[in-house]
Amino acid sequence: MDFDIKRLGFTLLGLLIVLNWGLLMNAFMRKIGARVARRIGIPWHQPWIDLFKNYSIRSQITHGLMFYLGPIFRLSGGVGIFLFMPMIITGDHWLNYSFQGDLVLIMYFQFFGMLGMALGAGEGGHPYSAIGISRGLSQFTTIEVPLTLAIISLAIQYDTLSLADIVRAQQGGFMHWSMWTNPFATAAGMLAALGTLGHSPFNLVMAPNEIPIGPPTEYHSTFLGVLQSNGAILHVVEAALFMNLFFGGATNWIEFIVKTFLIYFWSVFVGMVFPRFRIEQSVTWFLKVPLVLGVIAVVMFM
Amino acid sequence: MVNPIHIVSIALGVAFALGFLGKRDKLSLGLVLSTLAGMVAISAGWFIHFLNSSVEPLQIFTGGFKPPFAINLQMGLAEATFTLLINVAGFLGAIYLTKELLKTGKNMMLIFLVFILGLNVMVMTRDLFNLFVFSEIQSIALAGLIILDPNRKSIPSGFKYVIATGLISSFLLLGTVFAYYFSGTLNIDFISQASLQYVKGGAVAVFMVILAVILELKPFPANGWALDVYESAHPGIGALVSGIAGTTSLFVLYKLIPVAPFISDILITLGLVSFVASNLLGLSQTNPNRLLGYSSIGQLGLLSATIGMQQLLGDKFIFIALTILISHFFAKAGLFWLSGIINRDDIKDWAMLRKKPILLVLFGVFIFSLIGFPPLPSFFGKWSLIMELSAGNQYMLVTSILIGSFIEGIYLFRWLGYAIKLDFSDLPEFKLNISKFLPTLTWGILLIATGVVASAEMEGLSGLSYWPLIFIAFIYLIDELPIYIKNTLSIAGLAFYSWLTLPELYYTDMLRFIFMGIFLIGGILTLIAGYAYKGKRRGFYPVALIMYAGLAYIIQASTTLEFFFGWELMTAGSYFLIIRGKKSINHALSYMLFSIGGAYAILAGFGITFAETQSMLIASLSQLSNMVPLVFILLAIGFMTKTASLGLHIWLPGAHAEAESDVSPMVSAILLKAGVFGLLLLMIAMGNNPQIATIAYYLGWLGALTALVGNMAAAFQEDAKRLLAYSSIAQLGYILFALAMMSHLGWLTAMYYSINHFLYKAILFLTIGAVVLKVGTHSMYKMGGLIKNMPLAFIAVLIGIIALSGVPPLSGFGGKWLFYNAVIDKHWYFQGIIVFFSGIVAFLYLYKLIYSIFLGQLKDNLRHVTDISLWFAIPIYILIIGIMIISAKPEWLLQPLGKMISQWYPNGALAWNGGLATSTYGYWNGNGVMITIGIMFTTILIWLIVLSRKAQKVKQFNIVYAAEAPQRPETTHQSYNMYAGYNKALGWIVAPKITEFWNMMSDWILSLAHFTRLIYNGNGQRYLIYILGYFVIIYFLVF
Amino acid sequence: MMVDDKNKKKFDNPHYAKREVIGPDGKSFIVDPMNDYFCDARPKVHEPNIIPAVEKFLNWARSKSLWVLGFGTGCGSIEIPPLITPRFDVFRFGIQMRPTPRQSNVFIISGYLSVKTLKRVIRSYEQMQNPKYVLALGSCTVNGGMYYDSYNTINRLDYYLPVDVYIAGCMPRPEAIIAGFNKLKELIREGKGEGANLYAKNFDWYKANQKKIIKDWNMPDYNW
Amino acid sequence: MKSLIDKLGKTFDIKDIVYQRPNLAFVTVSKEHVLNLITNLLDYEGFSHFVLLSCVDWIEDNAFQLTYFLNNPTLKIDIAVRCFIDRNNPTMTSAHHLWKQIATYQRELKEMYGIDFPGSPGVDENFVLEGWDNIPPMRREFDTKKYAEETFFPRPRNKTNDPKEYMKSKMYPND
Amino acid sequence: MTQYLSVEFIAMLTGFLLMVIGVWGIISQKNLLKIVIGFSLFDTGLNIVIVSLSYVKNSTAPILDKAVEVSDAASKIADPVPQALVLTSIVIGLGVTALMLAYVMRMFREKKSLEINSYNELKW
Repeated sequence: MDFDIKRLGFTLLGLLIVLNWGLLMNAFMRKIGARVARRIGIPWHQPWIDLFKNYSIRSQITHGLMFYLGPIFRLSGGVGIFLFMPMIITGDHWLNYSFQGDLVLIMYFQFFGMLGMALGAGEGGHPYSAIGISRGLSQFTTIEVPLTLAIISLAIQYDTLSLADIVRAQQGGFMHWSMWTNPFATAAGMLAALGTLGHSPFNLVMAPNEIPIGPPTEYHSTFLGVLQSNGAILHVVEAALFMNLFFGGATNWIEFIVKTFLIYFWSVFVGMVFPRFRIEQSVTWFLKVPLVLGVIAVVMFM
Repeated sequence: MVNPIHIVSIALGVAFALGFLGKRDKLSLGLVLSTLAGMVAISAGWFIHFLNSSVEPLQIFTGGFKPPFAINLQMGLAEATFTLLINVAGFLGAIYLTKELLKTGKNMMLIFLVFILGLNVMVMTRDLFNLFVFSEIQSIALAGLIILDPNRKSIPSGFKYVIATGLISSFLLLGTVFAYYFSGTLNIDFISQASLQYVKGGAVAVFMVILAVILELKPFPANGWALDVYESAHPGIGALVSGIAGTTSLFVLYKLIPVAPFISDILITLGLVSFVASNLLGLSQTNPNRLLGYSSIGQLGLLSATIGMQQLLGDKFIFIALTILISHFFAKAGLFWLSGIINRDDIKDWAMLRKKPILLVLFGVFIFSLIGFPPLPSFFGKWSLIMELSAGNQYMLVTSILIGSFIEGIYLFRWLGYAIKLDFSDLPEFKLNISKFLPTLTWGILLIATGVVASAEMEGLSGLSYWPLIFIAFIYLIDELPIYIKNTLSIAGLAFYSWLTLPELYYTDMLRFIFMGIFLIGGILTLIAGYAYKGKRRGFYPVALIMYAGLAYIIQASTTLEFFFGWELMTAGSYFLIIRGKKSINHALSYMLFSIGGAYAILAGFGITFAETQSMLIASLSQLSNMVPLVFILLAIGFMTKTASLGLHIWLPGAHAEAESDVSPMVSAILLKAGVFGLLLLMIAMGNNPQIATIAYYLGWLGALTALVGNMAAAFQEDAKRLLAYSSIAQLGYILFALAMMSHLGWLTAMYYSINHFLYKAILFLTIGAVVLKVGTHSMYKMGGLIKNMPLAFIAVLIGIIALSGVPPLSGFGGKWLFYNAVIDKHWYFQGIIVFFSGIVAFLYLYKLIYSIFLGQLKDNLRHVTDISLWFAIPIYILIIGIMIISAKPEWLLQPLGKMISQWYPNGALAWNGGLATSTYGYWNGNGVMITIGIMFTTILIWLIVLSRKAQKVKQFNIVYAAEAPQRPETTHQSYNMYAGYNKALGWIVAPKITEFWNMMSDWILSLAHFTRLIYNGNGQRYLIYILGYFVIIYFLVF
Repeated sequence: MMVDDKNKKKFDNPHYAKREVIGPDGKSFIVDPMNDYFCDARPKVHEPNIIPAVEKFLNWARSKSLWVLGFGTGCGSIEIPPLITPRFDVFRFGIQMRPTPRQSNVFIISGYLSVKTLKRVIRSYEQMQNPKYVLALGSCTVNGGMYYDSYNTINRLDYYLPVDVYIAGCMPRPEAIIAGFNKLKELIREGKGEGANLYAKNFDWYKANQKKIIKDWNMPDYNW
Repeated sequence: MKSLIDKLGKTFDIKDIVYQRPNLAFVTVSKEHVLNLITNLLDYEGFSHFVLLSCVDWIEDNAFQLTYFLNNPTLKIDIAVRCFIDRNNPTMTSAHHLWKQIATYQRELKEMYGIDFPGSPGVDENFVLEGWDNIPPMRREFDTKKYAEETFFPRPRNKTNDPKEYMKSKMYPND
Repeated sequence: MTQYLSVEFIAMLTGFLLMVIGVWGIISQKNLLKIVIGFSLFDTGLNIVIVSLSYVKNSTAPILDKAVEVSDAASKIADPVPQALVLTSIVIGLGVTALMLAYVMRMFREKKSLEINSYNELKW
């Protein structure tokens, strides 16, 4: 692998943009939530302040090595997905390191962070962490079913598993997007997105009221800061994944921001309306309508 | 050469002389023994004589006339063989009965001598009436011998015996007389020349004769009298009845077949009915002698059926009949003798054998001989039998023989399991009498020796070297030495064999190289862990090496016989490995039953192949044109019993979970690959056939469902090893799925998975096994928080689960990537979805595994546990290095694999550009991903260390616990029933329907057995009615 | 009536008593939960950042991001939920509720504290990370309020925990609480919100006061 | 109600009958007969619901008064059985075999008044107080103010005002 | 018709009749001794059948002396072989019967019962 300083520079810049956009997007979403509840809500810069605050906490405790490594795995997972995902399709600058692996790599790299985080939280020894993780893993198994169906449908449609190629195939106008050319896959994928982005009704993992915020119960200060940074990046990157798959990707940062915002807003919007599912409800939910949509999507292109 | 008539004369002379000896019992016994020895010598002399030269049989004319005017005896190779068998058995039987004979005095010795004499004459005579006379003499003598051990039971059973045989011989006499009436002669040869079956009335006469002989063979259901004798008589007598009297009757039957050739067809039916039904009845027996009686009757049924098949089997008839007969002869007598040594009324008490381990070994040899495992003679006999029958398209016969053998396997292995596993501390000590032990031992040795001789007779077995088996025998002989010597020798043996075979295979056959590598290198690595054990570990190394030898034979086999030989050897070895586990008696039994069933399916498949191609080469599978789907299904089922595909998987979890710590990886990571190898061979050979595509399609579905159910079930386990066992089932489901795709990428995936599964499952099983050794429990919820005590084990498990789950950057991801590409390439989307879904379900159990054991709360009693043994850590870390290499440089593995698979599937290969693999759909750079992730991970790690380097290290109860503190680690560790919600949602998928199905099957069979055996109500009269009824029914069936 | 020995209650938690257990290798050993299961290190004083400008910036961030531990200790906790309703909406000021003390900075002692609750309060306070602030609500925390003569309710909170802001009233209305938060923010920005360091500095004094009334002290001296 | 009391009066020595409401009566029996009476009420009169067990400290009479409050859910009537026990030797027979939940009341009384109920499950365990090592706090000889002043670091008061005087001076300074 | 009235036919018929009676006795009688008697009858019947087979009308005993010349022996004498056989058969039948009676004796000594139904402990 040739070392390419220019690519590294652009990638880091992209990471910075994504991080800040993620924080801002989080603020927007919470603001929207507040407005729905007829509150004013947080100031738009609150996420940055929280991040600074958390990094500025003076004391930390650690439960052991894996506890320490957990957030690192988590952030590596988030950043890794970013690295292997093309952000802006035009030109070569914002494709990051997507030439090293395709869609399958991204799909499975999601687990890197989850697994590391689960291990770290597990070493914390808190029963709530384990409960949260068991719920998260349970839910994730079925979320992946419609998502995989949608992806396979796209792979058949575009005859490739390369994300960049999928995006390129959608260029050339609004009507070329998978959303129009493959509406069932889009529907299945976007329903799966509800689960992936982890808002209500699929937020049983964190469930602040019954198992105080689930896996990260024991995480605080800098560890929490790392997790927050990851959350910001991951939300954008996952929205970008759906954008690339179904909504024609992005040709510039403005388009990127608008599209990721709307995709993320979709999950927030649903979350505002629906209460939280119980675990067996959320597990089986993905095996109902989204599964059928995914099957139709695959059958259409078989 | 001594005239064979002197066998009769000296026996008679001594018998009369005994009367003059008065009370001198010891002298009498000496005389009897030397007489028997003399008889042995005479028959042995003739045996050697006939063996060396193809001379005409000797005819002896008593009274100087030729037949039909006088009785004539014949001494040919067959007669010499049988008299030799009879006399040797008689001699050893007398030695065995020394004590009893001395106690009862010289009258009994006289009777014993007369009994042997009668049998000898029955073999030699060519005169029908003479046959009747000596069979009566023999029965009367036997009736006397039955009360050698006079107890309340033996007397009534003797009475039943006398009236039943009396009735039967009356038929014989009647038939004889009428045969004489119609043919004017009593000589068998003349009668057969007279073709009485075409004479009205003559047919009835010979029918009566032949049926009387058949009835002497105790066919089901007219055999209640014989069973009682088996049960009640002294086992030494039982051995004679079952071993030599039965053998003699068989020979007589063989001799008389020309007289009534029309009986052959019905004889096959009668024999097989007897075979299947007796074995079925054996299922519900607990008395060892009666059980052996049922088994005897079954074997006699099989043998008489074989005699009936004389025409079908052609040249092979003698070989087949003789090998099966000899197996029966030695094994049954040996088992009866063992029963006499133990002298217990319940087969569960046979655990007593373990007090004298050599007896257990003999027991095992006898049992394996009855079932037909290599290298014992009946293996070759059954193989040839099936081959020849298939060649004659006698599939019904093949099926019923296999079913009967399978049922026989059920109770024999149940019995063996009892002997090996049940607690024997309550059972009394017993003294091993040399006079009882010597005959048994001789029989065991002779059995193995005849097996070796038989193997030399087989065609298609030339490729196998016996050196590994000799090496194993040597390891067995030094079983008393400490463990490190045996372990080192075993490793050296495997290493030597690897050195011998692997380099050569690398250049000639990549496929075999890879599997040989998995088997042998894997064997070496798992054996290294054996150094961690203390003491002698008796019996472990021979059986482990037998398994490895079997695996190596499978790889090296070029003919189906060699393959099957290796397959059965491996099954036997792994059975003993599995049964060594603590609670594995039932699991080992179910493993064995599935294995036997699978092996018989394979046997049938090979048989059909042989029938068409007349070739034993494995390659001949590809030349098959008829019945391809049937052969494919049979063989696939056989192999899938080893890969534990859904439906055939129920033996696996228990067997793997209860096995010893270093045995689990052997049977999971290594043994299961034998099934994969078999499937690969099968598909390579038959894959081109268009009829296979449909079957492969269903196999694909089966693989996908296996993966789903296996993973789902693993998520709900509380036992760490059981969890891994279910995981193995699922992983083998992936492999089956990938194989069934029958495309380049599919097979690449399968091969990649096979190697990877070997690596990580060996790591996981070894590590968990080592942890289990340290913490003393399998239950995960009883562990927890061990990361601080066992960092080495934790890292190993971490690497193992990352590799298994398919998370980049470790090697498992390669498998997933290949899978996606293969599935899309093959258009198997929905099966693919199930496989991916199950792949994600795998996260559930993987997390549960690592969390419940290493994370969470450390328990009180495990606070001072230390890290896993170094001897386990060494192979584990070698395997980890392997995983790391494959992860960083996947092209080193995938490129040669791709090249190999291109032989069969040239289309759809991956394109390589350095480390970047490109398929039709996607691309993947394992090397680059590894570096990228490594750099990123390190950067973030450094950043966090800079930020929180001063973090306070706290202990396990320093957690936020709703303003309280935890009270006990046990109540704080969230592990038991971890996925309760998931179970509620999707647990129905893993409801144990399949286990229920098999349980229902076994219940049915057992109740059928119980129901059928009610016909033996103990009333002697009823048994006579059965005899008459049998006679009448067969009469109407024949005429 | 004096308490005789027979009636004297055992204060030790039986789960934390030393016990003999048998390991898997058959050797028995003693487990002392208080030492083996809990970290007993003393709290450290964490000095502010040596660069004043940085510390000023960080204090500003801290004051703008006050995460409140959701732990209602007394009747005053009923006044806290209104804070997050549309009417008062403290999110505007960077104040939000956190369910775990690990991630919280502000501990609102909402009203009277029984001795029994005080023990839990101390544990939760010590599990919070430095810097941390205490907001004492209602007259009960000032001088015991209407429970000044109760045998089971403390009078002054500042003997047990370093209090940053007292908010008087029985109970104070949400507006008063917001005012208290504003005061707290001022203090933090001025660099005076060093309660955690104060607690670490005067650890022995606080501990002595706490132990004086908590008779069954069955936890380590500092709950990490 | 009255008929019931009369009926009971034939068997038990009932004193001080108070008809509080049409469906509530207080009766007093001697310490020894309490258990017999409430067993009778439970077994024959249908008072299946145990409501509460409370105690009053009559320090002047040197006695504790225990009240067993029972309810008959079918007739919807209540009866409260009282008894006096010696304050110097406060021991009472446990009734946990009749209703399990009585054990909890008895534990409370043990903690708050020091009344012992031998054999009652968990009677010696903490009920509300943790680590209380003084005399039981609900006994009237326990001076709670003194205890609080000694224990809880009372904040020194700057100035005390009598509310009546203070308000008067504030609102009607001229009077 | 005449053939059915011949001696050998009547002998054979008698023999078979005795055999049938014997078998009936063996399978229907519950008394051990009666079973043995049944067997004995069966045996006797069998022997009569054998003898009847060798009967040749108007022939002499198979003894080669002055009365029968060697040359026409085949046509003059009865078949000697079944006679030899029947002797052996009788001896053997006697032996078997004796053995049975010995067994019956021991069984009776054991249980004081001659009922065959009381000797069915061994079953299944």
